[in-house]
Amino acid sequence: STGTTTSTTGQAGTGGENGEKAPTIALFLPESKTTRYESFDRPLFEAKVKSLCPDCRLLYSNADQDAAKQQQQVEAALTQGADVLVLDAVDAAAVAPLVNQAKQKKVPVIAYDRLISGIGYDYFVSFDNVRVGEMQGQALLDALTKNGTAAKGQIVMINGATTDPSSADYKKGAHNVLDGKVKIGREFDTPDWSPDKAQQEMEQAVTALGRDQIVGVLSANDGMAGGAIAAMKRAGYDPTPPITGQDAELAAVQRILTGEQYMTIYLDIRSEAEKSAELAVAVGRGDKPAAATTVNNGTADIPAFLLDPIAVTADKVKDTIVKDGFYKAADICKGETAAACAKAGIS
Amino acid sequence: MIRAKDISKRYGAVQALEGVSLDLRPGEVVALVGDNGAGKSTLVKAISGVISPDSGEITIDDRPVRVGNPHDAQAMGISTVYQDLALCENLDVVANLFLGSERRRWSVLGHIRMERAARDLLTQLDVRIRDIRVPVAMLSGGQRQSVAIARALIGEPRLVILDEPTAALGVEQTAQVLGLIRRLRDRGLAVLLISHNLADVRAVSDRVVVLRLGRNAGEFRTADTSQESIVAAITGAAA
Amino acid sequence: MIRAKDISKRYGAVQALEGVSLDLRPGEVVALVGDNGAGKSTLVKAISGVISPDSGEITIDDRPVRVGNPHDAQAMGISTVYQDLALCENLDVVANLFLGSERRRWSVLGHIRMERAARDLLTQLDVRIRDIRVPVAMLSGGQRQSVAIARALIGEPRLVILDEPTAALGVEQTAQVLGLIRRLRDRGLAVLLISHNLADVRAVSDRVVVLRLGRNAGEFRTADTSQESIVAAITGAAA
Amino acid sequence: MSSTTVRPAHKPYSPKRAVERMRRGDLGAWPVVGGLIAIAVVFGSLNEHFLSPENLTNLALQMAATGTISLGIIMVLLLGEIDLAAGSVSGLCAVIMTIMNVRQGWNPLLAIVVAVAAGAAIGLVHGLLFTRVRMPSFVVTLAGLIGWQGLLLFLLGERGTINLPFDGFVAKLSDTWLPPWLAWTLAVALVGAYGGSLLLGRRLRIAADLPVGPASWAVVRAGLLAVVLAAAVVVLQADRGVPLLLVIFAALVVILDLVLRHTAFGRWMYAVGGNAEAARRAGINVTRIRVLAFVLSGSLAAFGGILAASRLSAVNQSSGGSDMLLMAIAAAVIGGTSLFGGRGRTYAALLGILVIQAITNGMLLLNLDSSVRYMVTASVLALAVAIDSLARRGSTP
Amino acid sequence: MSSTTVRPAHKPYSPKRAVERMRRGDLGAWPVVGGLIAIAVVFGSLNEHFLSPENLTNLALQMAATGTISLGIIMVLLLGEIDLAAGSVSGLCAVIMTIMNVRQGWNPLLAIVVAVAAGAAIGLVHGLLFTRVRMPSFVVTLAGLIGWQGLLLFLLGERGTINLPFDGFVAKLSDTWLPPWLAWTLAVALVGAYGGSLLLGRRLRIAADLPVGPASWAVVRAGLLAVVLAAAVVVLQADRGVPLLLVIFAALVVILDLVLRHTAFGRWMYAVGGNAEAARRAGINVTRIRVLAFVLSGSLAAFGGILAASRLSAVNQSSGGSDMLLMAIAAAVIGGTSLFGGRGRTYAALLGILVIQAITNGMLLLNLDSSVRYMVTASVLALAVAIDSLARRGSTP
Ligand SMILES: Nc1ncnc2c1ncn2[C@@H]1O[C@H](COP(=O)(O)OP(=O)(O)OP(=O)(O)O)[C@@H](O)[C@H]1O
Ligand SMILES: Nc1ncnc2c1ncn2[C@@H]1O[C@H](COP(=O)(O)OP(=O)(O)OP(=O)(O)O)[C@@H](O)[C@H]1O
Ligand SMILES: [Mg+2]
Ligand SMILES: [Mg+2]
Repeated sequence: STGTTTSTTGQAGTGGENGEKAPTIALFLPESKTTRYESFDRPLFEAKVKSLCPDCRLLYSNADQDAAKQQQQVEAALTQGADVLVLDAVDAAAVAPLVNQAKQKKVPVIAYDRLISGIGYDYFVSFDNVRVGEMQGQALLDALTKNGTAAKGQIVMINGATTDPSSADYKKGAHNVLDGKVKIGREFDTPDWSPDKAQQEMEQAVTALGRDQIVGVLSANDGMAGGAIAAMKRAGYDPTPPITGQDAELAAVQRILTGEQYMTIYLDIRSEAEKSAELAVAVGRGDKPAAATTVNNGTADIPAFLLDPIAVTADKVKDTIVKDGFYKAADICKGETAAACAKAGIS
Repeated sequence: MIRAKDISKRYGAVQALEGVSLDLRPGEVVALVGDNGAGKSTLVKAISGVISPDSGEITIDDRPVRVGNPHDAQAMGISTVYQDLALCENLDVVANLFLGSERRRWSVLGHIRMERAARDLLTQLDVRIRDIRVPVAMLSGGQRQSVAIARALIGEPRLVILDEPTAALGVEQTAQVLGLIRRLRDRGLAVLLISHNLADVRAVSDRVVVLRLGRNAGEFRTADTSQESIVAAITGAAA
Repeated sequence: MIRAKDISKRYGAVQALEGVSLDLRPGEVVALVGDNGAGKSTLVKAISGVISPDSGEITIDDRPVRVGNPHDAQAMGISTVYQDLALCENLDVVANLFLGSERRRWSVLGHIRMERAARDLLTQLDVRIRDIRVPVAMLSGGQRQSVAIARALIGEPRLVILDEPTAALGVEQTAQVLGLIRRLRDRGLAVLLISHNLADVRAVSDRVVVLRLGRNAGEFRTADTSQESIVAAITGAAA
Repeated sequence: MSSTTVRPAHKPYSPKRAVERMRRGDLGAWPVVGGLIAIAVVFGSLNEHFLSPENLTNLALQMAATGTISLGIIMVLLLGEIDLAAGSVSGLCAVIMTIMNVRQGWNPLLAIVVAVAAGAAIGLVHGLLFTRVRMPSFVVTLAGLIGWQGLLLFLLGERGTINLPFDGFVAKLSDTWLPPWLAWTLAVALVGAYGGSLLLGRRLRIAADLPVGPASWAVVRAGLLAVVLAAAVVVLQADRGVPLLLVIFAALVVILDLVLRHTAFGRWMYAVGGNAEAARRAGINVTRIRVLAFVLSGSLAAFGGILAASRLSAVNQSSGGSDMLLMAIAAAVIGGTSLFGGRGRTYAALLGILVIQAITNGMLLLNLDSSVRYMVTASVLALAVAIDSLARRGSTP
Repeated sequence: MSSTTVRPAHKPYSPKRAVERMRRGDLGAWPVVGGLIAIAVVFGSLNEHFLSPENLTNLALQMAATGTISLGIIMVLLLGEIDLAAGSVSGLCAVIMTIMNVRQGWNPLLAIVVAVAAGAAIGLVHGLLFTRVRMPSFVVTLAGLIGWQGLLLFLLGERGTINLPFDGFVAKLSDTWLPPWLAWTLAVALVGAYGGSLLLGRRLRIAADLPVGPASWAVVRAGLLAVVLAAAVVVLQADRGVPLLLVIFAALVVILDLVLRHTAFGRWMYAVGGNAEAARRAGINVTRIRVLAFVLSGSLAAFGGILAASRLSAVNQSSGGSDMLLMAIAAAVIGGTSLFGGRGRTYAALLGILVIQAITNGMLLLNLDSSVRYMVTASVLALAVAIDSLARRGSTP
């Protein structure tokens, strides 16, 4: 990729040709099957934009994990005269031609959450996916060390769908930490991130490795963690060995409090969404805010705002998720979680 | 008495029936004859509710009735052997015979009662099928025809319609069917027989109705009429 | 001369054919008769490659030939009208007539040539179909039978097999088909006719072969034999 | 599927008939059973855990939900139609049940009944669109596949996953095990009922002067059933016991089979599937049969979805999604149900799902790369059915 | 689909025939066209951009890939069989093409040819398993669906996505626009050829003493075509021009339609689909026709996959996945192809994909929640087909 860095990203300012008119901001999210996009990213982003710029027009599309559909959605947005694209790519590389199309129309592009590769563009706002995997691995490793089981047994790794590019990053991060430190007895890629499939994978791992051999589970997200926990509970584990997750689903937070799940990765989606919203409004109005850092995507250095993921274990729920208002204490502490809430000091 | 009045039916460009009427009386065998494509089968389908005619009405004992579907016709005691047979080839002989009027108690099928009755009926009709538990798809042409005829006698019909029943039958079976038609008449049923075999028609029918190009083309008392005049009516040579 | 020798065929428990032999000579009409389920259609299917018999062989001019599928049979000039017709109901009359032997040039169909030829052939057979461009599904029973018969005359057959060809036909059409059979014989073709109508059989055949329960049960020169002795052979009363 | 082969919709009545059927190549379920044995041998020799009681118990649990959905699909396939919406409906109804139970705090049984009723109502809608509006069932249920999925997402709303409490009634469904005495009583009762009905039928046939096979044959068949059941109970007792889930699924299979073979409704299903026009002319209300088949399919899908939710102790946005639908259809087809209607039995669901889940289960034990897993799954699937097809092949005339 | 309705596989030859067909309720493509107009009116009034030249151009581009796959599926549906593997095959072949072109640096045209040949080979395998081993096509292609997906993942390996250069030949395929003179020349040539063939056919029929319709009818039909083509060119020229992709897809539709209607092969396809046994008895090599249909389906799937890759300028693990297969089958069915074989035309792919993509495209413009979008898509899909079904309904006897 030598020399291609010259294709600069400097057209950011041109997005605001029609500076007087309130800009139209288009947000593209990749899927609707996990909770975060529809219930957090989108409302948080929209709320922030509305508060910063009440007249801005917002376009929203969700690609249902289909790169071709996202392509159509971007085309539709350009047709409708979008002034800024905030793009969470289904496929990191496949959207490059769309970015190209936008550049030709002088519409600035902000890569949201996932890095877009193969072309230069204006901004990148995200968490670090490899870092997520590393934090999951580290948390699991810490728990094993605490239990004194790290050397005594094996762990099971339940990765996400091979068809999802970010799952390769999580996997890589986790391996960075775990390899050589603990024996990975079984490792599965789970089609569609399906909890049902994760459950069956876990059942088979238990059968293949033996019940007392398994000392921990690295699950790439909370949904699959739920499946793995169901499998282990049915197989008679009590308590369940430490198991990781991601997304901070409500159901997972409750499990963490009751001790069924060890941790989840809480991506502070609020700051990510709000940062992007600010950026989008600014860019839409023709400004060109300076970025803290840059990320090289193989083609160009992209000005970037990188946010840190947060590992949440039972003792941290109060200070992160509850404090941020990500969930209300009342929602978390329903029914049987109430007691656990009290123990964790949440009310 | 069952009467079809002024029945018309059009299929796309083909006017299959145009104002055809037909009377059927208990204890009488009526033969319906006519050239290929004259509309005989179409008339039969209209009477037995398989198709709904474009116009015309059907009356039973002078009360107009609605024959919207084959179920209605059956409820009125009209039982039909279709030219294109209409058997379920995946079912066995017994199942086909009792289809739609299964012997059952609390909706549980009486397999044994039905098999017994089926065997009796087939023996009575002199039908030889080596194994009545195989799917109908495996029977010979004549055997299927026999099954279809036997079907029409299940239940208590008041009118039996037979569309070319003997077309595929052997000598003996044909004789049996003709004998059967006479017995049905003697039991006071109305019988409508469609056949191209004028010898058979003359042998069993009391009255002959001729269709030609979808219209009534003559009606004769069989006993008083020569074969030649029937043929003339069929071919239109009479006109 | 086409000869079927010692043909046997078993369907599950039913021995449909057991060592049946049959000779067919050019310029001769052979009638194959027998009760329902006697195995006539099965024999026809074996000769025309639709089924492969369990044992037995077929020879043409004393050379054994393999008739593995209907295509082989056609290549040898055997052309068959099946009792169960075997038409493609979604295709129109012209397409059905020429199915498998389409007139074409560089594999492009000659629609117009075929339609012309079809109209001529149907007129010659006195078949009246009001519109030959509708799918066969819309024809009457007799019209379909006529189409199937006409099909067998496309191409240049040396043996024409007709399995109950006149079953659904009107008076005139039946006469036409019988006339046609005679004309085929006069042109030097071999003809095998299956029919339950002994009057027709006697009218056109030179020789009668009787099957009974899957075996040969007699062979007669038509001219020298009374109807009664044929019936006796069919029913087994002779034995 | 060559159009010359028509196989009967019904069952052997005597050993003579069984032998005849063998001769004409209609081997019934035997080739699939052969395929299963092959799968067992191969995976069993590659991994010593495959045939362990623990794993076989897991297999039994893994079958039930998709198997139940497959049963519903068989109802529709018997008519020569298709139900693509079964997966979505199962997910949607599981979500309805969970919301009623967990969020609204309804009694779990009531919630289940309501959810199954919702499935039936959805089936009714499909059936009416198919029969009244005469839309192809493929399109109706394709629209259902998309639309009910949308409703599911809508109902789940913001939160995504909803957990079912592990010790709640619903979750317990898949974590209940028959006590040994009950398992054995059930097995004995089943064998008794089966043998008894065979002998009674034989007695009645003799009384009606109908041909019968030798009495020994009835004994042999009952004995075979006894052996199979006893083996199953022994193996499952060696682990946690006979799972309630398996009993529920097996009961559904048996009951639906009895309904199909011994009631007028069942007979009419086969008739409509074999030749709808002939059935209509026989005075059968074809519309009603068709609508009922879709209602059954919807209800069974709903129930299957509930079983799946019970096993996962949760519902989420991917409930009823992924390849559940395809697996349910494949199970029916592998078990021998014709896609062209009029042929098949409910045991197809049992055998077919056993084949599919045994493959999945074995592949996971072997811990292969997911790309390799896909390829091997496909090959084993193809092979299992090829055995069946080749066995049948000798038969066609 | 009531078994009493059999619709002809062929086309009107005269206005008289067209009127007859209308009378017997066989409205051909008209109800679908009606549905399309309804969709255009509804979405057009809800969003002013829907009918803009830019959006219609996008629509044209969005149709081509899935439409091409749908064409292949029609080939198999005509035989009354199914191809569930088309999606996976399209993805796999696109990956093969990309690897050859990008990683191995082959000439792009050669890579395309190799990839399409691979698709044909896969189709051959499916066809042979179906005809020789006599496995149901559903199972063969289901195994294909899983297995070829596995091979795709295997070939892509760790890296996942491979980009195709934007200015490379393959990517340019979907970014090339006909110059106005060429677009107009093509349109005129098409209308000329069509009108000419109509008049020539009429002349020949008169010469052969066969019945013909009035000459004015031929003129009206050619005129209609001229209006449609001119409108399309004018609208597309208002944006970027007529896309090459659309021309390729349309050419495939027209050529395959001519093959189906005017060659012996095409005739035999319909015959095998209508009654395979009758076709066999007519001496047609049924096995060969079936294998060829699967080969065609595989090749068209491969080509469709290449078009999709060209539009995306990349291939990845989900190439050919998602709902592409279902949409391709749905397009064929919505366009009027029967799932039971023997009935349908290639224009079904064009009309059906237009309906589906217009819905998707319109929904995206409206900017709704994805749960609502699913539900609305389902409703619109159902409605579009319901119009068609209700229009046909009047006809059945
Ligand atoms: N496909 C099949 N499978 C099983 N049995 C069959 C099959 N076809 C025919 N049979 C059996 O073979 C026997 C002979 O049948 P075939 O059709 O040859 O009789 P046929 O002489 O033509 O009778 P018909 O005069 O009634 O047409 C019958 O008993 C029939 O049941
Ligand atoms: N479903 C249909 N669609 C279109 N036309 C039909 C249909 N059924 C019958 N016809 C036409 O109606 C006319 C009368 O057919 P019908 O079957 O009543 O004749 P038929 O008198 O029974 O003749 P046959 O003696 O040959 O059985 C024929 O010209 C036929 O082509
Ligand atoms: Mg008739
Ligand atoms: Mg016969």
